[in-house]
Amino acid sequence: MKENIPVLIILLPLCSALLCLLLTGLHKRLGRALVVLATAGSLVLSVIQLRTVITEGTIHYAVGGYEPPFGIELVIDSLNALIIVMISIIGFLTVLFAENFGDDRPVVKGSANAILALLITGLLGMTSTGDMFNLYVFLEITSLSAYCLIAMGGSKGVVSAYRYMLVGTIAATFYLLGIGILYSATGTLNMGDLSAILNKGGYDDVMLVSMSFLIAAFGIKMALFPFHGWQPSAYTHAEPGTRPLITGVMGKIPALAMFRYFYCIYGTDYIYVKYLLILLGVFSVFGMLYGSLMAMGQSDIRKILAYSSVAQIGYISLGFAIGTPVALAGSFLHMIGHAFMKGGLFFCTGAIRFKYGTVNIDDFGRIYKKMPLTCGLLVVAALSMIGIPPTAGFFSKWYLALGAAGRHEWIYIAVLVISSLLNAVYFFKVIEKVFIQQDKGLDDKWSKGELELPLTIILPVVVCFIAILGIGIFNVKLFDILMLTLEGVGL
Amino acid sequence: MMTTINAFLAAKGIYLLTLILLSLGAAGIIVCNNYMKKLICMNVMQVAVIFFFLCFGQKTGGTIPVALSEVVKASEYINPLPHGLMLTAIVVSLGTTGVGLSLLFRITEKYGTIEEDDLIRRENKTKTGEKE
Amino acid sequence: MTFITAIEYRPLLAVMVSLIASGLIYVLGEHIRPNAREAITLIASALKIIIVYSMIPYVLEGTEIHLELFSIVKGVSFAFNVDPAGMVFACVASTLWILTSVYSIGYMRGHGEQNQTGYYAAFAMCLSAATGICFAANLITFFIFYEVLTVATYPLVAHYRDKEGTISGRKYLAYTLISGQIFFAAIVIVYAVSGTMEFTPGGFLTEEMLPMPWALIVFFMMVGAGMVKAGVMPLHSWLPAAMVAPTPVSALLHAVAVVKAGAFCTLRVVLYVFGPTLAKSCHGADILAWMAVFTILVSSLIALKKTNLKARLAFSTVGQLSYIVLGICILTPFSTAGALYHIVAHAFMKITLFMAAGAIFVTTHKKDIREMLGLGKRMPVTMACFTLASFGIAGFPFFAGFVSKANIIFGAVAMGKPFFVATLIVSALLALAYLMPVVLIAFKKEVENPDFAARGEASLCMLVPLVITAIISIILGIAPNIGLHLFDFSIMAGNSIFTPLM
Amino acid sequence: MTIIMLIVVITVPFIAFDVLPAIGDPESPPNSHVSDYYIEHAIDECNSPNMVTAVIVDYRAFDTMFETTVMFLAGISVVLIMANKPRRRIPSPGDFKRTRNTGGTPIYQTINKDVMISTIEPLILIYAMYVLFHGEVSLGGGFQAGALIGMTYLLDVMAVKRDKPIMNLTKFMSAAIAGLGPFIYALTGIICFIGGGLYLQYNKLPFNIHEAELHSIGITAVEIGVTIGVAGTIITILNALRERISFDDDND
Repeated sequence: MKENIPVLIILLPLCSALLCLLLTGLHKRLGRALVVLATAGSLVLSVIQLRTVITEGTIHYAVGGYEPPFGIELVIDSLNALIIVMISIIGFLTVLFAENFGDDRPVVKGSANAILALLITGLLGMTSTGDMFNLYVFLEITSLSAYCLIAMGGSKGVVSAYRYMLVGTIAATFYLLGIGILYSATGTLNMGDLSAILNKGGYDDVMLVSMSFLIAAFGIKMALFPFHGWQPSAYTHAEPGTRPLITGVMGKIPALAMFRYFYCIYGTDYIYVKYLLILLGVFSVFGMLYGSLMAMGQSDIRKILAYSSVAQIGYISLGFAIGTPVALAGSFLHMIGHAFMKGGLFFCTGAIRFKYGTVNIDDFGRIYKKMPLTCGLLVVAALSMIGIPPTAGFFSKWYLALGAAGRHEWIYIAVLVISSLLNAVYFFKVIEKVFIQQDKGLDDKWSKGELELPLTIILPVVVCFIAILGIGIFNVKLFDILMLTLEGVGL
Repeated sequence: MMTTINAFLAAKGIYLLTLILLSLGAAGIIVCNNYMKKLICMNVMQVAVIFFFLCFGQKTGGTIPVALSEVVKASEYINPLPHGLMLTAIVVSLGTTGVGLSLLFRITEKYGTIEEDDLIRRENKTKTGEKE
Repeated sequence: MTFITAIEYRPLLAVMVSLIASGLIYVLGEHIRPNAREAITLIASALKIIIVYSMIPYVLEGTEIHLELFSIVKGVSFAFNVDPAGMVFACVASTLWILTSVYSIGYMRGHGEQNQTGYYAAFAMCLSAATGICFAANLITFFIFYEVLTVATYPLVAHYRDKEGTISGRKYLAYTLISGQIFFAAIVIVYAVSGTMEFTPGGFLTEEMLPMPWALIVFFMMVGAGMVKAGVMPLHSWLPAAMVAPTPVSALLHAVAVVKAGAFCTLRVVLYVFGPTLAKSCHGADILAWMAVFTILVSSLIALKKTNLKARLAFSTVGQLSYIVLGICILTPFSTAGALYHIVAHAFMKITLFMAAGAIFVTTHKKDIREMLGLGKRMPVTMACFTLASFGIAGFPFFAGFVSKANIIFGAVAMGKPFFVATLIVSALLALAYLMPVVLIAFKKEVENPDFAARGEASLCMLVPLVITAIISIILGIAPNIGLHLFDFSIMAGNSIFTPLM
Repeated sequence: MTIIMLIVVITVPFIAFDVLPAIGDPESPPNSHVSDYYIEHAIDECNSPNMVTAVIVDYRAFDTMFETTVMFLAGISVVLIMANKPRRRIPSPGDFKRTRNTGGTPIYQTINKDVMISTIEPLILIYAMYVLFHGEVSLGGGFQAGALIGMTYLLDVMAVKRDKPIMNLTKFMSAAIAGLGPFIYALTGIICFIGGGLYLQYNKLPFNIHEAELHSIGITAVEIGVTIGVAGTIITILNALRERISFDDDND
């Protein structure tokens, strides 16, 4: 059974999603219990898988028993395994968290849980697959479930979901075009095989053409700066319970896929790599500045966080633009760290909304007295976003800056500094509201029991809190794991 | 000259057609003001890509990929892979269109319009309305 | 159990004690009674003082106390190293924490302050960070604690949660975060060119690693962080603005943790990262020294004009901190020892002054110097302590300030910098000029102020620490080495830096 | 905008078309690298003369599983999106109903649709079964069969007037069935684990028959799953439109 772990991790949430409605019909809570169990199971399995990958090296899993260029292959290297653990954790927490939101009709509840599990499935699949077309299918599963989850957030959510759907379909179409061109030139769909063929040389033009489509496709999906138009309103109006997963993880996995294409498949030997790096660098620099500047002007905390995501995605692609193994590790560290920070911030937002029904930061006056844990996470996550040690955000920034210094890209260091300061401006605005502003005397919608919130909200909050500090302090462990894969990749 | 163009069109002309289809779709999504039209243009784009993929399945001298005899020679059948892939792509585009249409349904119910500029105006109206 | 007994773990324990206290106070917070909160603070500070003092004999013998915990970033450990320079600062911080804690109990109760949970938690966190700064063995560990200190001080500055507090909080953050981020960029560059971050007496950067224009730029990128916290002009303006905070906070800011951390940062950067040779050859030290001189003179002149007692003291701090910076930048063993000792001397003297100002404010609600006519009648003990500390600030012999200033002057003479000597003497006179009027007004005989007719000191909680610090600042002046051997440590630090160069 | 598009349309061919293979070239990479293997081994390995079926439900069965899941996903997405019917509506300037075409309902006298449709339905279902079980041999497959079955239900519900419908699925039931289809698919793969195989490795199904037969069994089981999934989804979408509840979810 052990060799089947890679596929089981994807299958567990999938099967739970497929059976969720049926079980909800049998008993109201059964479907949800199944989804929770399945995501927990896939979390456990992903940890086991990570251990296996570290000790025994990359796992190649040929689905159906067909050898790679002919069948579909799942490839789990240490990088994938780590990201899968991250997705499983946030997914599990979000499934717990989502219980507290949405309406209670069985069909809606069951479908919503199913869609959430499918989103997790899609993300897990996108991460672990080693086949170009399979990636497209998972991309579409992710997108479709995201459209639906965003549409569930009221009428404005519907409009943002529709806009996202148009843009997202363009992205998927571009992705298909890109892999179509690659397929036409090489005749294979397997990533490893493709990489071997492309690196024989003579495919520079193919790579250029497909690269331009792939940048557009992944750029749109991960909300990289000039393609980010759909993102703020979609993140703002998404279904509150599932927002942590959508905001925290959904933008990262296309970035991982982008890394796969540009570094693992294309390599760095072809002649256009220079332009790729410059292009990515320009996008990310402007994204970091633009996102932070836009976030400064907002008063809805969801909008602040959404725009800050544009900036934070810029950090990740900045690592790709620098391209040394250290910088790449920095960008993946940021990917993992940011999932917990942004997820955590949205857990906080959701918790505050759950308790007080407000999302406007002007109403946040001194809620720290009533929700110390939530506000503690809010502060730690905000500091991590700014990059104050010893939180996760600082160390990813450190590796990015170190990589930039290694390639003498001083301007990137300057941009990192400026962007952190801009982040500081709006995050301290939030902190100031939470801790300093006068109490607005909001009425408490949930005041049973000893705890400040239900356990299903407290658990995610506490886990994110620990994770942000833990990733920060023990970042070298993660760095070593990442380096198992990244050594030799990049410039 | 003409023979060059003829040869080019014979070999690659179909790509030109799919490219035009794709550009029409993309232009439509950007230019159209009506959300329904945008959705149709989106479909046009997807169809263009499906055509594009199917181009690779063509093989001179090949027939449909259903084995007619026990002995199978690769040169006698066209490439089955793009067809298989595009079946998936079609289903996905079907799903996307379905979701898109239901979203449009909701938008129409709520805002009474699917024209983009009208919609933006009404969205802003509700925003100010809520603040009061 | 080795964790507790082994000498290597003491620095970590010293940091953790107050960190745990801070966490406890924040989490338990509103659920426990004020007494419990204060008890936690006091127990933690007592433990901390024991831990820090227990390391003194080892450092005095020259034993290495070095602890490498784990890699904090690839290639660099999270490491503590107890050296004499750090020990000086740690002793001051831990000693003053317990006194300030006792004082703030009195102040907070006497004044009926709000938000005490946040106050005590942030205070403990600040001390934790300050201890970490003392014992950090490399730049990254140092930077971590430095930024923690920055953030932990913010709630203290903005303690009153009113408009003024918010604005000064923002100002404080703007200055410290910008300088901190620039410091971060500089650390990255230093690590990229040198491949190490361990603090080494005498510095680890060489001219080959950083050619000339870069050396100066990186020097100021790094020193900038120290300059901001130490309030060297023109980066000082957050410091007077932070005066809106409650007085114990001001005492902490000005005497114990924050500004001293800035001065200590300058020390580490100039002497342990760049080293005297490179600091001199890139002209960074010279420029910094002249900036310090400018600050000393200008801030004293500004202090003369201020009528708010705390503002006057704030500008006095700006000036006094520049003594330390100047002492570091003269680059001789004597001046370095003097600068280090001035951390001690100034801490005790300035905290006495601030505590006195706080005591006056709590008892009589007077902030303005002009309203303090005849105050000596009402609060003779407080004002006596204030007078003693004023003499110390001015650098009278047999006061702590004298020892440090004399050493800095020795250094300046040895380097042949008469202008620096003149500056120090002039500033001593200026210090007299801005502190003596307070004393003279308070003790003016012929005036009868109806506000101060009855005799009434502040509560014992406030008075006792005040008296203790005043007495210590005299003792340290007469016998600089008594008890904690702080002067020895200063000399040892100075020698360790400059001996390899001789 | 148009000009930019024109420029793109005119310039891209010169750059991009060089890299694309000529149409119908038997030597081009897509026609030679992997596809030859599929064509030549489909019968031996998968026991399926229809190579497209062999590719989609055997070589790349993992894709198809998620493709079926996409159907299910689309179905329940429509359910979720259409579950709520907003109560308040932003007033529109004109009255909609007035502009609607009211030309009268067309009346077809030639055919009695109740009788005709009732007659055709069983035939369609039989054809669907043929398409389903014959998919691996000739043209056809699960999607088509599922679509046929779903359409039959639609036809029955929408066109035929009956006092008591033959089969009445609620939104909930149909969605659950739509999920069951892909689950059968996934289960087929999981059963392969028991025989010690990898996921969807049909020749390791735990039945004691010839490998080629096992492949046939696997493909058929998977096709049944696809059929149920697709039929269920189509019915779900119909039901989602029929059973809407007025419920305002605009909470912000």
